[in-house]
Amino acid sequence: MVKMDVNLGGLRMPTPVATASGTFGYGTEYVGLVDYAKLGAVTAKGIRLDPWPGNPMPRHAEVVGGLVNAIGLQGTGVEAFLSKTLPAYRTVSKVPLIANIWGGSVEEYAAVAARLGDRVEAIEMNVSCPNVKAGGHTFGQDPNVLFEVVAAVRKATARPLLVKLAPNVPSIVPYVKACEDAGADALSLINTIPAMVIDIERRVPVLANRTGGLSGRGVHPVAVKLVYDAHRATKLPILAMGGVYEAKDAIELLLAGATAVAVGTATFTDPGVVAAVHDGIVAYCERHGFASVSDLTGNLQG
Amino acid sequence: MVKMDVNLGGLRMPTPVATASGTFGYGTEYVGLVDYAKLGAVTAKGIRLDPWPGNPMPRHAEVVGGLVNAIGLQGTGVEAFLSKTLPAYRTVSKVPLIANIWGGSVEEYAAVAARLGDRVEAIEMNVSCPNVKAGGHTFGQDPNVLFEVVAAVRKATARPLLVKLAPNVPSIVPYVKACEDAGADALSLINTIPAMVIDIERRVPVLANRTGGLSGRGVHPVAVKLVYDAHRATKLPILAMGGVYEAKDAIELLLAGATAVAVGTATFTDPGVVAAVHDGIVAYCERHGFASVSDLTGNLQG
Amino acid sequence: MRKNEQAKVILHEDCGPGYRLLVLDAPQVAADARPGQFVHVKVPALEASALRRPFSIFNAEDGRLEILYKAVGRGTFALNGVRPGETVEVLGPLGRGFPETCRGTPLLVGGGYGVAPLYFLARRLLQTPKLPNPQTPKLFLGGRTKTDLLALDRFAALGVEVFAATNDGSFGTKGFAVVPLDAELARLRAAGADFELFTCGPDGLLKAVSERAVSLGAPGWISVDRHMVCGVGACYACIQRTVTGNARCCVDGPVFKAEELAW
Amino acid sequence: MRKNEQAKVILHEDCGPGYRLLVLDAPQVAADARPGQFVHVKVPALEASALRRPFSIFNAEDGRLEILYKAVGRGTFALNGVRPGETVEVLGPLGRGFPETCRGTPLLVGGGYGVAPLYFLARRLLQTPKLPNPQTPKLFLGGRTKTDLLALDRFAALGVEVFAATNDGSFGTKGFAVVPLDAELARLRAAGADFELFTCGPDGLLKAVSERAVSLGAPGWISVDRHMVCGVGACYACIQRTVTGNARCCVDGPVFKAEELAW
Ligand SMILES: Cc1cc2nc3c(=O)[nH]c(=O)nc-3n(C[C@H](O)[C@H](O)[C@H](O)COP(=O)(O)OP(=O)(O)OC[C@H]3O[C@@H](n4cnc5c(N)ncnc54)[C@H](O)[C@@H]3O)c2cc1C
Ligand SMILES: Cc1cc2nc3c(=O)[nH]c(=O)nc-3n(C[C@H](O)[C@H](O)[C@H](O)COP(=O)(O)OP(=O)(O)OC[C@H]3O[C@@H](n4cnc5c(N)ncnc54)[C@H](O)[C@@H]3O)c2cc1C
Ligand SMILES: Cc1cc2nc3c(=O)[nH]c(=O)nc-3n(C[C@H](O)[C@H](O)[C@H](O)COP(=O)(O)O)c2cc1C
Ligand SMILES: Cc1cc2nc3c(=O)[nH]c(=O)nc-3n(C[C@H](O)[C@H](O)[C@H](O)COP(=O)(O)O)c2cc1C
Ligand code: FES
Ligand code: FES
Repeated sequence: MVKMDVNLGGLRMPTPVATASGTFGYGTEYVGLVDYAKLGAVTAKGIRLDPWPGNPMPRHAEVVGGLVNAIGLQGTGVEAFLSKTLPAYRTVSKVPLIANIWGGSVEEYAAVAARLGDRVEAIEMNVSCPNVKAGGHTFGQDPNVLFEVVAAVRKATARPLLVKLAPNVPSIVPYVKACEDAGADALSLINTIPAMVIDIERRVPVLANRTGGLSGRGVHPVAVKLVYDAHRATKLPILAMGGVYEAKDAIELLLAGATAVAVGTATFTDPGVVAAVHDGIVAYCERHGFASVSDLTGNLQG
Repeated sequence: MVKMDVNLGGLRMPTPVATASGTFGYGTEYVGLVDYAKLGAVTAKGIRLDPWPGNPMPRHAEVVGGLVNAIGLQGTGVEAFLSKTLPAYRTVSKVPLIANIWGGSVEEYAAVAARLGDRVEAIEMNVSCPNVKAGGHTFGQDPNVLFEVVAAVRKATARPLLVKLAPNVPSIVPYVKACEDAGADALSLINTIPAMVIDIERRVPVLANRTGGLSGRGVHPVAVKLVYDAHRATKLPILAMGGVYEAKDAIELLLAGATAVAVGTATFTDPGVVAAVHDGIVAYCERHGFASVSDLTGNLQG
Repeated sequence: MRKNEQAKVILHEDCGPGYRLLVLDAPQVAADARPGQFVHVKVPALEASALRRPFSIFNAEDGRLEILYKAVGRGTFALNGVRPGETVEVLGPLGRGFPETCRGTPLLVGGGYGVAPLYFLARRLLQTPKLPNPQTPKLFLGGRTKTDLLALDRFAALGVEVFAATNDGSFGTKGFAVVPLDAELARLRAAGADFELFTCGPDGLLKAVSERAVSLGAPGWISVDRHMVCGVGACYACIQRTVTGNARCCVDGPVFKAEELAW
Repeated sequence: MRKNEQAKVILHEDCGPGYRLLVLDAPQVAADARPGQFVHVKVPALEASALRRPFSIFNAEDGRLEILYKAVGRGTFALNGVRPGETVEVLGPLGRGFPETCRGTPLLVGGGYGVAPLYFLARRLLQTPKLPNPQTPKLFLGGRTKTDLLALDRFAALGVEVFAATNDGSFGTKGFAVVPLDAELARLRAAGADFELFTCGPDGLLKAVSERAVSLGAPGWISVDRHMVCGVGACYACIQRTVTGNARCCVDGPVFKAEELAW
């Protein structure tokens, strides 16, 4: 019997396998298709204070080895989330829920977190969205801005606080430090990589938003590198995601330094990935004589 | 007849298709396998002042949709390059040669460029290598450092000067501006994306260097996005590379804003890619009624 | 209940240039299938991480699931290579389909492969025992040319009257499917008869039919075709604008009421 | 001249558990092939962007190219599925092979699939008309167990004497190939006879043979197996350390002189 539960900065996960925000709706959509008994946490789709319509269509383009999306954070506002979406989730699942939040200003982030109170098991901040007040740069782009927004949310919530970082940085270390200094409990790595697909026959970007974010199989080696770098720079636990399609991918991320992993894009093609990843981790631990999955975290030789 | 020659910041390329540095040796290795008549430029493997042994083995790992490499810039020094490698290249090819240079200090960059004089048709600076004097950060990581090193090389050479930028930045714009201000003639985009592969059975990184750079099919949408962003920020012409495997990929990069494209990793699997890309661009221009390939540059609708 | 079923290919045959009929042994999915719903298919020949492709249920009968499709891109061309005996993973039935009852004459309007869900609908409408004023459905089918008019024999076998239209006039009326439709609408209105509109096809056709439903005050059931990712409502890729905001085609549709749609 | 040839599969058969023989119709590559050289194979079943895989030329004769390989990973398992009649793209012949002349007795030392280039070498050594002191080669072949000893019949047909060794003692001497080799070396030295060493196999074997060549002052030709990317000297992925620095296995090797190698 491998001990599969992990502690992700105060969030008790029964297994180290979560779903990634934006790829699992609000947690009810895959009921009957995904084995919830194998899940350690569900991360809900991003919400802000008010409902948000998202981008025009088309919102996605398939590329070899992945997906480029510009959904544009369509989502229910926090009130509808608390009154409808969340209760609906609780009726179908006992799995801890991580709310993924975003906003156009530091104040909005804090307000959403405060409003959620203790109704969710943890809060994940998506800082890869434009800071409306600061001229459109994303919050996650500048370590100082990142510190500010994380510190504000930290004050607004007592729940375990995860910060989800963007992969397109020269070094992840200053961002990790900013999160640490601002009182985050854990890191989520990685968000999608900025990308673009052009329809050469019509000579237009395929996505209505022109650019989007790359996820899926192809980003996996990039995720492993960033988790490795982040883990060496901090004691904060890491929820790792990016191209997890099979147990091997998840185990790489754990060995690189993650405490838990999330499955995202892979579920679209195969809802069975969550269970296969879970079972594959158990089998790996048994085969290699690890009593607990947390023994894998950062456990590289030499 | 489509006019295929382009002017890349003073470098006259007979076709818009080049080879990417590090994937085509010093230009002689693929003779007989690649159709040189379809090439607009050959970019040689990186050189510095002295010979450099590169990293220990293993130096590569195959991943789905790409390759992670940590060759570590093994290369002949500039003297051997001038006395042996370059003359050997001239005996087999009339295609313009771009020397790819790097160094451990600003002074070394300038010295290599000065030593090359007018023996090569252009110089491409690889700024994704550690700045020994400035504590190991890469030159390309900080726009100020980038400005400094580009300005120094600019003073040292009268040849067309390309700066090759790293993709892992929150925004390419400050780096583009630094190159512009420092007097670069063109940009090369993109270098590999930092990545890592772990052998989960042995629990070690596959690469002796632990981490490496991701190239190949999977990075293509990331390259398109960065070329698009860079082109909107500058009038400098762009040599674009990153996952070009077929004409469609090259045309995407041209439409995103590139003046020319380079084929890298694809040649390893199929040396015929260069010719197929060239011919495919010609066919596309004919089909869409473009008299010149330069009409494609940045030519998106709306 | 929707299922992710490993379905064996029973038959895979051409039905006109570019079109193919795929018959699967998929008892679980077929059992609950309703007209207008779709299945999300993992194309075996694509790389394992490629997205699924959605297809209307053309027919579901005796544990068999039929799909009628057109090869238009990477996924459908790859699907062409699947052989009888091989296994295809199908997730379904998904989405909200057509109602299976109708007040008055069911007028089915299809374009190209949009005919697919209409055949299954016609069958069900004819089977429903307690239809008020039961009427045999009529089909108004459009296509570019004769060979784009699919499954005519299958409709004939049901006794459904078909009004065909082709852009090039190679079969039926020359023009769009709305040409014969408008004639029928005029006739029904003159007679004061009830009818409902059910449609699937390209956006232009859907708009034309929606306009008619709304302006004539008749129920209009519009099946919208949007590129999908998850197929289950989780990703928000497949948006259709409606009067109440952005809806997801895969779970809020693919069938919408005409008056709900905002184009 | 090396070529990138579309080669039709003539035969693809098992030769012991895990090992297979692939025979290709590749007249251009076969024409110039020399023993110890290799071909870089595009495995058709892998995705189009997958890297090639290098294999020694086991034999080249009458326009046919033979490869003897072991399935160890993604590429070789995928190669297993290639059927006669299908086409495989082979780039070659590549690299520097063995010399085709030998002073004294050629002693061939192989481990596992490392035997592959030695068969072609043995054939050529026997064919070379003006060998000084021509001698029939002797083969010292090691493997984990009996079924890892490949192509014994082919060597027998050439009249090559084989000294086998297996780790488990299931065939020949129990132990490594160097056990029978050392006995032969002692015999030859006692007789004052000339010999040269030619070897291919795992690094441990190569080191052992190199050491013997260097210490005995006899020519040692060592074929090194390094993971490759380009196969033509362009990428610097396939490094072997030598006394003069980092060499590329694919163009500076795969065969190196024993005294050049730095392990
Ligand atoms: C509910 C539903 C039911 C369907 N039923 C049927 C059916 O019964 N029969 C049938 O033949 N087809 C049906 N389709 C359409 C079918 O799903 C598509 O034809 C198929 O997915 C195309 O896949 P492909 O890989 O061959 O083409 P792709 O390569 O994916 O592209 C096909 C075309 O769509 C364009 N395209 C690709 N991605 C996007 C995007 N994100 N946004 C906009 N355009 C894009 C491409 O440029 C190309 O022109 C249905 C679709 C839906 C949503
Ligand atoms: C010159 C030469 C001649 C050869 N001749 C033969 C021959 O005649 N017959 C034959 O059977 N084989 C031969 N090989 C070996 C053959 O090329 C490999 O077995 C094959 O490439 C394995 O491919 P794969 O996809 O099956 O395995 P892979 O999945 O690539 O891996 C095979 C093994 O190598 C490891 N590996 C993968 N990548 C690397 C890397 N970058 N660095 C270090 N280890 C790595 C893996 O972990 C695994 O253990 C030769 C190799 C060379 C260089
Ligand atoms: C369609 C889609 C929507 C996403 N929406 C969000 C989101 O709302 N908030 C967020 O933090 N990340 C979002 N992501 C990013 C994922 O959570 C995840 O970080 C990323 O896709 C990498 O993991 P993967 O390769 O397994 O998908 C989204 C990804 C996809 C593909
Ligand atoms: C094996 C290998 C070696 C490389 N060496 C260099 C180098 O020496 N200098 C450099 O600027 N870029 C180097 N690159 C980066 C490529 O020139 C190119 O920017 C990158 O691979 C993206 O293009 P691709 O996807 O077509 O390969 C190397 C890439 C590979 C795969
Ligand atoms: S396809 Fe994912 S929500 Fe509809
Ligand atoms: S494999 Fe590229 S240099 Fe040898």
